[in-house]
Amino acid sequence: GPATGHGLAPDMIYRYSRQLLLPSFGVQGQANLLKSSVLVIGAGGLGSPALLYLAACGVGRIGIVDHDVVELNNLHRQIIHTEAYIGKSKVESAAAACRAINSNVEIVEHREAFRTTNALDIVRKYPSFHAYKLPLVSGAALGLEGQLTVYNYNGGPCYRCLFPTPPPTTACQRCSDSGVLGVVPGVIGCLQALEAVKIASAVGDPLSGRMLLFDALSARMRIVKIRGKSAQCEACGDKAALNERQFQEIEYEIFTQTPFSTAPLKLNL
Amino acid sequence: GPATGHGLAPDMIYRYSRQLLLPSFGVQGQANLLKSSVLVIGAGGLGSPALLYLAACGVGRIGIVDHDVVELNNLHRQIIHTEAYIGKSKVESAAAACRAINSNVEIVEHREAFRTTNALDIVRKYPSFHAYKLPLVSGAALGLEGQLTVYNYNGGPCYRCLFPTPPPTTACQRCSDSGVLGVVPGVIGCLQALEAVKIASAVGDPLSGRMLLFDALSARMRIVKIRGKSAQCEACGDKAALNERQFQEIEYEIFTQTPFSTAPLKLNL
Amino acid sequence: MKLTLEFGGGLELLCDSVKIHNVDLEPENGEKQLTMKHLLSWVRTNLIKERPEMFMKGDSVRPGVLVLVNDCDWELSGQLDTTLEDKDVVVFISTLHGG
Amino acid sequence: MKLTLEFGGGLELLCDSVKIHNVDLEPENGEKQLTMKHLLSWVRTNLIKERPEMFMKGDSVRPGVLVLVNDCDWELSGQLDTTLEDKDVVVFISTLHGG
Ligand SMILES: [Zn+2]
Ligand SMILES: [Zn+2]
Repeated sequence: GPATGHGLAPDMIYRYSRQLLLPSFGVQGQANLLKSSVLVIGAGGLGSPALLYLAACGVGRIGIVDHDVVELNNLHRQIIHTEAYIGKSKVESAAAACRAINSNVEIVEHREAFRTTNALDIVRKYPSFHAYKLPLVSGAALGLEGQLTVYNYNGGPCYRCLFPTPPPTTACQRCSDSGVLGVVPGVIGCLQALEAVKIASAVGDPLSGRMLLFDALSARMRIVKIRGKSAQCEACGDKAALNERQFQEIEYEIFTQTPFSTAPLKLNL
Repeated sequence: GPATGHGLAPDMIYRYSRQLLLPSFGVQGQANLLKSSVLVIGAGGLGSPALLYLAACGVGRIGIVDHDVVELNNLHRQIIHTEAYIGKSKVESAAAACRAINSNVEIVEHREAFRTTNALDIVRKYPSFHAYKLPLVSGAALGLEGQLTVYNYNGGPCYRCLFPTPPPTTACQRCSDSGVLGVVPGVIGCLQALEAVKIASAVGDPLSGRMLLFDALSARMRIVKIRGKSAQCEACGDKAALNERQFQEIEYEIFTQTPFSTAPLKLNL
Repeated sequence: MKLTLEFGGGLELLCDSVKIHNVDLEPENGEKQLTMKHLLSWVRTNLIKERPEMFMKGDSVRPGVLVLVNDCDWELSGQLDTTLEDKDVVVFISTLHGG
Repeated sequence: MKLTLEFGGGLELLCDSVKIHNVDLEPENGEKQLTMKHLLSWVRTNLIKERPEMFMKGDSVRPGVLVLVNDCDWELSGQLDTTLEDKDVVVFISTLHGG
């Protein structure tokens, strides 16, 4: 059969048949996906659709990091959580939803905030981890706008290549403090899942060196070309001490009080 | 308080607080949404995210039309359904998921196919129905591509303005027959929900007279300008007999074996 | 005249599954301008490798195919009479259904 | 020289919540070309109505603001030295975080 050597059991062949039928994805893409691990940071507005789609389409192992509990005012946009989970851990709620969709996926629960102090510990739990090769699918949704790009992918820029100087903290609104229309993070979270799937399955051209800008009110969507990797980058450039600095980017985001939201990190590509 | 006269109970003010905070959406947008009705045709790949977001963000009344039962090979993309519902009605499954997210929303279940013979009967169950003013958010996702536009909106074109002659049935692949990557209908379904929310809340510029074309593999997204309403259109033009022909568009889609997927119809705008 | 031609919605399957074609072509003998009518017949001869009836009907595209010149429906620029300029982008896309 | 200036990611709040500005401006006295440096100072004077420190720092934009000239990062065209042409589209966007 077409799955020979790829280790796809008959029920998996049936479950993923619509993806196996795709000439440009097919058995190899699905097999890559089933072997991949993705870490999702935040089970909120972006993480909700991203986690549902990553679990549904067959990522092998999904880590979920979040320290929050579900609140009623999350439910207008965080569609992975139900009223029954109000007051309970977001990670517990999201893990249950992923397992209900796909009992074949391994879900790893990290009920803690993703901070400088534990980032390495969390990521080291994943085998075959190479920090300096860790693609980061970075998305954001606030008000009626969304943004999306992929960092650290195959020679592309890292976050600090793009932003060598930290933005002032006053410039960093967060949707927990300000408004956001429910479905805007839905659009960006789905696009994040798509980019993670493309990286994990080694199919297609990820959105590296490009950024998607989405304006919901006017229904405008533009994809722009951004700068490439900088040889002078303190985090990833020629002179950067990778061993010590591999998590500077993460520290950096924590430093600016703006943790990256859904950040599927592809390990063991 | 800011909600005076809009009938928002305190728990609704808390639930929707992040949307109420948005200056361009606010209390009026939310109040419009809570009074609106949306009919979603198909609880499949596009309907799954669309229904979850429409329920979550506070559409007052949501109808769901589908005659299928949940199958294992739906689950890679139809994220509203869980393994526990395999073999059960998709409408039953989707309605339960919507109610679990938001018990304030009225869900109307139509466990039947949307056909010429019952289309009027289904839609007439909604009060204040004006067929000839029915905006249609039309989306499609197949393989690694998606398309989206809004028909019948505020003087914009209808489906038949754009396609006066039916396409040959051989040209109409369907994702149940061919492949589709799970998260591609996710992106389009979220965008459909967004357009329905904009129409229902009377906020923003819907994607009428424009079409979004999405290519997942290359991460390209373009919004193109399409033709406007045609005075010669058999369905909506000056000489069209509206009373008899108001559902020609629907017949038309059924005729070509390509039922429109998620089609939130905004009633009583 | 350099043009970018793009095929989508399944039409790329008629041209060896290649979505983007960068081509260079000139007006027909005796004509000053290159029209969409000429481009369609050139595409049919040079790019379409199978099932041409899925691309054209008569001297235009088959029903269900949208034609976009620089991101605008060709209905707005004169359909077959649309004149093309250097660096124009022409998209042929078959409309999808379902999901 | 006609330019389209767009503000996003919250920067529009500094210009009366208007996202798109169609403007017409000429090079400074004695200069032949209009540069991004001149445009920035023109924007600060003419469009920014409040909190200019959220838009500029020194003679450039503040950290965290992306500048795009015709959909390309201005880093690729020379930043402040980028020269502008008629009908160019310049986007100023503050990067968002969270969701
Ligand atoms: Zn770097
Ligand atoms: Zn019409």
